[in-house]
Amino acid sequence: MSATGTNGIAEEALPGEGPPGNSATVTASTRRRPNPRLDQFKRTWYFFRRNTLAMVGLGILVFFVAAFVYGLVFQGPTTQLNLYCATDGAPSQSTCPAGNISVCTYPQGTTSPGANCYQTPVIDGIPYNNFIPPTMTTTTLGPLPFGALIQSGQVGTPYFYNLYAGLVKGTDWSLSISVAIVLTGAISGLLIGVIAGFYGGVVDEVLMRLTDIFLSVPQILLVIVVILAGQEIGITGFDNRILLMVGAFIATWWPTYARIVRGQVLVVREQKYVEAARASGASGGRIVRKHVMPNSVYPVFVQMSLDVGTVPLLIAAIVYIGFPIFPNVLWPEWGSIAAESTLTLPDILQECAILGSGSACPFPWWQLLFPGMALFLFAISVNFVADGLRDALDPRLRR
Amino acid sequence: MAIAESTITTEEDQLTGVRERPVPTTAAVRPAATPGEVVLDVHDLATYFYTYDGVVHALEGVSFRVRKGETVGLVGETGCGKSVTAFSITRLISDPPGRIVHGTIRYQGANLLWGLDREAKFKPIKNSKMVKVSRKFRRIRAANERMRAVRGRGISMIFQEPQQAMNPVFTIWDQLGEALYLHRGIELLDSLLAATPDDPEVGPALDAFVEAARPRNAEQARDAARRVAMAVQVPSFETELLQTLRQASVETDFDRPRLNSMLKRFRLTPLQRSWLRRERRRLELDRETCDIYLDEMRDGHLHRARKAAVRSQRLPNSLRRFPLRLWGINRHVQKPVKRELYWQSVRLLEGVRIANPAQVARGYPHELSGGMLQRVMIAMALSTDPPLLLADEPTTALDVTIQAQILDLMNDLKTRVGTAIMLITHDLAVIAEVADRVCVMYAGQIVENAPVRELFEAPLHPYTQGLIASIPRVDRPEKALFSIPGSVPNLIYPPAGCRFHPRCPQAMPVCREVRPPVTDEGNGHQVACHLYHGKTVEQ
Amino acid sequence: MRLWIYIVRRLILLVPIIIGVMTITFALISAIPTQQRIESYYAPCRGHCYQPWEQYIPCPTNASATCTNPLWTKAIDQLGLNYPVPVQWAIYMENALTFHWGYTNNFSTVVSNYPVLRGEAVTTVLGWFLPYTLELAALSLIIIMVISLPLGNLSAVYRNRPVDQVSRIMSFSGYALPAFLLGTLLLYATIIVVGGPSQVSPICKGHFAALNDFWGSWPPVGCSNLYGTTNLGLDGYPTWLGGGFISSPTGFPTIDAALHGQWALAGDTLLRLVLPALVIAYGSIALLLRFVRNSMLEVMNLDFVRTARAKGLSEKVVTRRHAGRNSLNVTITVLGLTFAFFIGGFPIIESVFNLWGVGRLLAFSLEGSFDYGLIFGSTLLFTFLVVGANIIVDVLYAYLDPRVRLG
Amino acid sequence: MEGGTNGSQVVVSTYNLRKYFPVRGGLFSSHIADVKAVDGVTFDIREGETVGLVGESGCGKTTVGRLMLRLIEPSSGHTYYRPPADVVQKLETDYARLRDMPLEGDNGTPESSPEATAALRELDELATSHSLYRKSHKEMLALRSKLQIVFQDPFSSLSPRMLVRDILAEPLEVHHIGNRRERYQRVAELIQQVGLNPDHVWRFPHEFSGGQRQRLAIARALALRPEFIVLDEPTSALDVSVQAQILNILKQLQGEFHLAYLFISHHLSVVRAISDRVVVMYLGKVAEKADTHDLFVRPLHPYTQALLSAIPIPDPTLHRERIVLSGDVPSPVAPPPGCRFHTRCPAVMPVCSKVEPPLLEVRPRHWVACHLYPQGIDRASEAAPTLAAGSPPMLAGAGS
Repeated sequence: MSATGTNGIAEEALPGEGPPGNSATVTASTRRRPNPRLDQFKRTWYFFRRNTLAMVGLGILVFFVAAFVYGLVFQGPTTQLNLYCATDGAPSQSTCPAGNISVCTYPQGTTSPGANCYQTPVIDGIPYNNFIPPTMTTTTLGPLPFGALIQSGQVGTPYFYNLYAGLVKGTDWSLSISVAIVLTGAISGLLIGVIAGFYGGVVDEVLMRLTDIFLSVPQILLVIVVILAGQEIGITGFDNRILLMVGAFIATWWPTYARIVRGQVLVVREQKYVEAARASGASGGRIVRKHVMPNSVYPVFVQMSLDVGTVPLLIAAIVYIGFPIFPNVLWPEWGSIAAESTLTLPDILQECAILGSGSACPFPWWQLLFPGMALFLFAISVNFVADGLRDALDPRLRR
Repeated sequence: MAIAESTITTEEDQLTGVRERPVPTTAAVRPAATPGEVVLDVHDLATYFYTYDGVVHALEGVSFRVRKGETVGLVGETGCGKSVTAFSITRLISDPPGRIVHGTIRYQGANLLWGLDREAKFKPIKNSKMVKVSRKFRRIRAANERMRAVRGRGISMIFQEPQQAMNPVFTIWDQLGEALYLHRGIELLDSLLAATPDDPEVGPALDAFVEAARPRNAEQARDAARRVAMAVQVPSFETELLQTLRQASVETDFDRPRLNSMLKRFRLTPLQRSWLRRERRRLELDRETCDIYLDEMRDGHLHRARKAAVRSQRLPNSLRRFPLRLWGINRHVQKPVKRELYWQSVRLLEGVRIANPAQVARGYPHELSGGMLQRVMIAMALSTDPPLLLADEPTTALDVTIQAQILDLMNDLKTRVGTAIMLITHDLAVIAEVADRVCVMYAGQIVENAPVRELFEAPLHPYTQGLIASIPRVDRPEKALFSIPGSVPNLIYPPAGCRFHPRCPQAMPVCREVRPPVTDEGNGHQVACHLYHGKTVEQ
Repeated sequence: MRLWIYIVRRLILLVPIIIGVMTITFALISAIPTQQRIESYYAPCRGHCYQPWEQYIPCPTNASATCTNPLWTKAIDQLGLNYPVPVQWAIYMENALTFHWGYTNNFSTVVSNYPVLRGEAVTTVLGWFLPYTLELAALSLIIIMVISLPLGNLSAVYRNRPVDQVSRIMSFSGYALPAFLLGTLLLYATIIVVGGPSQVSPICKGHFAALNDFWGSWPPVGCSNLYGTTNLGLDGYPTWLGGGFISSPTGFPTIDAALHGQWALAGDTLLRLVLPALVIAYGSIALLLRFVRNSMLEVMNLDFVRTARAKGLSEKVVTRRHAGRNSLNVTITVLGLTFAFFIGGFPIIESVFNLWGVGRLLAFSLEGSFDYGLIFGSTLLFTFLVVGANIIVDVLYAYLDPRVRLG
Repeated sequence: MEGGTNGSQVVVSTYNLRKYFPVRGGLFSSHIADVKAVDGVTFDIREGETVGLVGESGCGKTTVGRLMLRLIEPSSGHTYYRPPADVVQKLETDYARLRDMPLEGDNGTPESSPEATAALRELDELATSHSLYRKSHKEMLALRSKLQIVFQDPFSSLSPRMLVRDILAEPLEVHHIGNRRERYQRVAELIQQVGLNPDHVWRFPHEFSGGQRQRLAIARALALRPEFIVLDEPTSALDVSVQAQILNILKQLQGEFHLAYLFISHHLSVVRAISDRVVVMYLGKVAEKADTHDLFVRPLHPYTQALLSAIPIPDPTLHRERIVLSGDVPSPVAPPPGCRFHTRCPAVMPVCSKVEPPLLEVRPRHWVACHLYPQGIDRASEAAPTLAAGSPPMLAGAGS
């Protein structure tokens, strides 16, 4: 009895050099396969591995995860940004009082560093420093890449911090926020989609209208308005605001998943194996658990991995519009940093134009490049991975 | 009545609802396979699919011939390469992953696989079964373009599932008319340009038609309509008149003014006339191009100068057509063509015995049943009187009663049009009913090739024997069904030697190593099996 | 005939969606403190009313129960704030559906920057700003269709060949590149081409003031329109929407300019729209490209395409007429589904390029002290736009696919 | 009722089964019509017997199979699993009584005469105590182990993400039979019964060919040791050589476990090879019902005759005249009035379009629903006196 496919063309089999799993040589073998699911995984991994872009994406993603862990472990979740004293010489922290977050400024036009450190009030664990007089220009750029001053900040508020540290910290915030949003959204969407698709009828009708409603409101607007309303009914304080934002995002996020899952469930529900399970007396819950869910969950994985990259971009967009999601414009979240940098750039250019009067005004490219790179690389790597995942999971797309 | 008597009679001689009787004159029923002109000669055809899992050897050394007016059946199990053969002949294999690797396909002297070697390079990947294929897409595109000269006008195809084979967003007449215009466009435009709606004979003929139509005398109306059409010099006008008559619910709304308004479509405006002339030029150039392609495939070299000459005329013509294609004008100028196409499509549908063709033609594919759509497909395939028709499982998706209708129709059309048919099916019984000659395929190879009676009376190859034995018969009770053990091999790793040997009850050691040559066993019976030692047929 | 039944059915299905969307907005608005709501939803006089608002809102928010100011109680009464929630909902629905969306807030940043907006009905204000957004949307939709359809088809036809790689890069980068970043980059590129920052007028100060002299407001009169106060036309229209003309017949800047025979101006306006439209289209193109490509690949594998080839049609006709028409259906559907995403990009792009559309207005209303009337008004407007787009998509889809129309 | 083979016991019997699927449409997707998929089907299946159910696509044969397992609920009618002999007796007399009563309306509901009401009440009582469709969820669960199904498409009938082992063990798990180890032992046993290697339990379904998958589906159906299996076109997706393998396995298993089969197929030749009795359906109604040999040798209904003659025979020397039916099967939404076959029937008579022919036993153990056979016509002859005086009941005037 040979284990071959239905027709020679669609058959997938190859020992050794080919994908692991169903191989033509297994035909007469008596070899026991203790873990076929591992074989399935290996098979998926085999196809994933062949996809160069997906592997590149995975590499970048691994880097981000490493940064995430680094930010978590070495700086600790509550550690504030490393705010260095900025002088036009080498950066040093020695001039700042230890333990305090402080910003140094020096009078405009002076050649020697004044080394005046102003204490910064810390509210809610966030340094506020808007009272410091606007006297700084952005001229200092240390050596790259690490341990140096990559500065970000508004001219109007001479607020400097180490961009590198900010981005590392931002990995923590961005990743955890987007994973939280996507995970919760996907789970609730999955549940709702399964319920709607499997039970059909009025339940389906009501749930689908609900998803339509939420899909009709532009995502960004809904998030803004929800946060706004939440603020007004007294959800203030930093943690609550973040929670509110996550909640608002989830409210806009589940419909996509519900739709995908419902579509899948509608297909799976009609499959004969579901009917066979019903014929042998399986209950609705069992069918959902054992047959419907496993067979409709893969597109959700793909969509999830796509969306994880999108959340920081959306947050960035909201910050960019000028809506204060985070208590401070310089909150170390990638989107925030990126948006802020693009917002401040015109002013810097303006300042240069006024003050420099034709003299060299260094274009602060790092402000744009690094946060932008972080956002872009993360989103695109996640996209690569999602694409590779889709190809590896869906045999129809392989050729 | 005669048929009725022989079909259903009293209980005594009523057996299985089928009346068995020795065939008195086979030749009368079915033209004998007299060696006629070879329409299609396939020689040593091999088609592989280059998948991520390895190279699927879908076809390996397939050779056969189709003669004029002959029906050749290609039969075999799922995945044996029947359809791949058909698609290889018209070069419709999806590429990638599929590729014809070698072989020749001669269609009326033209080698359809000309230039195949230069289309791709194959490089085996070390330590694996994989092969790296570097395709020269420009050459493949050129080859596909050349195939236009053959597809449709030379070799037509019918597909397995008519519901899927028709474009869901276009009407039936749209799709029928498309094929018609492509291959018969020049004639159509000519007849439109030469139409004589104001001929003195038209008036009296119309009067005669109205006379015949009022009492709804079908015979007379048909004659009268034919006379009108002859007077107008557009054959499709007959269909238009008769179909309109059919649909006219009230007798009174079918009068001279209405008929005159129907004639309006032949009174062309100058713009329409110039459009028709320019379209005609375009189609002429297109036909010329196809002729050049055929010549290229026949002669085995490019006709660069001729093609350049055609190309140089194409641009000016399309520039001249351009203003007429602008939005607003295009509808006006194309109107006569569209209406003519519609009525010619209706005419074609009439030819495949569709009950209300005028209405069906306006419908969309999803509104028709499978049987109806298969008729439409047949009408489409035969609209250009092609010398060869490839029917890829034309009745598999249909019910038996509908299958009987379709097979009837195909037989009928074959005798009427004289088209050679290559019928691909997995159903030996269908083959027995309609084919003159049968090729039995197994795992990408033709194992037996014989006239149909020869094959069923004395099958030689063990596979054919098993296949015939395993068919449950409706006409006699079954003792026990025979089955061939095992299943079709994986064509990535086809068995060495004879591909059937792992399942063959009579397998010998030699079968495992040597691919059996095709031998001639007399009576036009060829077989590829080590059991037989006839004269080896040159492959 | 059946097309109409289909359309009417779709319209009926939209009713619960519209009600649902407005219920969401109502729930969110209910969270707004009474004082702000009154400021947003109650105006003693219409038009350009410069009366000080303090006149009728002397009562503090938390003391509303004992407030005896007749204006205050009148306002509460008109908003139905002392009724139970369902009645409030009904009043809100009635107001929303009859386009009584409230008035601009006197104290919001946007109004203090643009006194012309003071005390104006939200619908009127949105009406001033909407045409510009619509022009931008139309242009970017055209760009989306013009780029994604042919490119998607090409990348399916020439799979894994250079065209496909380009489209893949485009689509991946479109996913990953936030619009504001791309917009900013393009702006700088323009500055480098048009002129460096040293040429920027120093008077312009504020949001993107530095770039104002090219991408700034319309007509190009420096930056004074930005945080300035003198941008009122004679007939009450802001100058950037019709200034310089006696009348603004349609409200669409390009069309108005053309109607007045100012072809150069119309061209100039259109030119300014091209770059923002490109940026806004980019994200949607990224989404659509993959869908078009995949649906095209799927369609190209269908049997009817093979039939078309077997007929002897040339590859061009097969891909354009047979496959293209079928993949167009998918494209239209996806476009409808992602229209909310598309619309959501407007506030950002209009902010980046300093364009005066509804999105920019929304962004301004979110600055400093919020203008709730404008925020909720534009949210409602955007939602209605999405719903309207979905209707159009449904009709188009039914028109393009007879299976939907007749089935 | 039909006489049993060797007087063995009835396993499953259906009475007057109907299933109407609603068609929704119009502006408010209101209920505008019914697809009369199954419209009054009555037959029974005995121990160790195979009943073939044939008909063209869309005639409702699959729906009958699903109804008999209560995978869908019927619109009316009942199915009895192992009805006691006295119940069968009562059922038959009641249905016979109802049949003889004058009909009201076109769906065959008897007039409300006291006699009819009494019969109906008794039928209802019988149904309440015995019908499959009146069983509670719990009772049904127990019954499910006795009634199983094998589907047509071996590619969608096995969950692609489950191991063969888990697929086969699932019915056991649902019924809480044995512990994990015992279940897997049973799986190993099952897989050998259908001629597969015990190693195969470690694979996913996609690693098997069509024939092998169908074997797996059969093994799954066998897991609970059923008494009755619905075989819903089990071989129509397979090649002929493999088809024979499956048919032989089915026959062998039937002998081994004394199974009763309902073999649904559109393929008359396969049905002839495997069935003991055959039911021919057309548009939701039974056209003819007879022992296999009888039906194939002496088909009575014109539809059966046409169906038989349309089947190509793999013998080129055999020449025969076909009855080629014109046109398509009418839509089950609006089936033709009277005899449903009259639109395509070569022997159509005026009465056919008016009166629906009852299914009558015109020969011993041979039921036909056709006006051509007047020995079955009692009430119909009164309705159409022309028929009684008219042409003989041959297919006079039958054109091709």
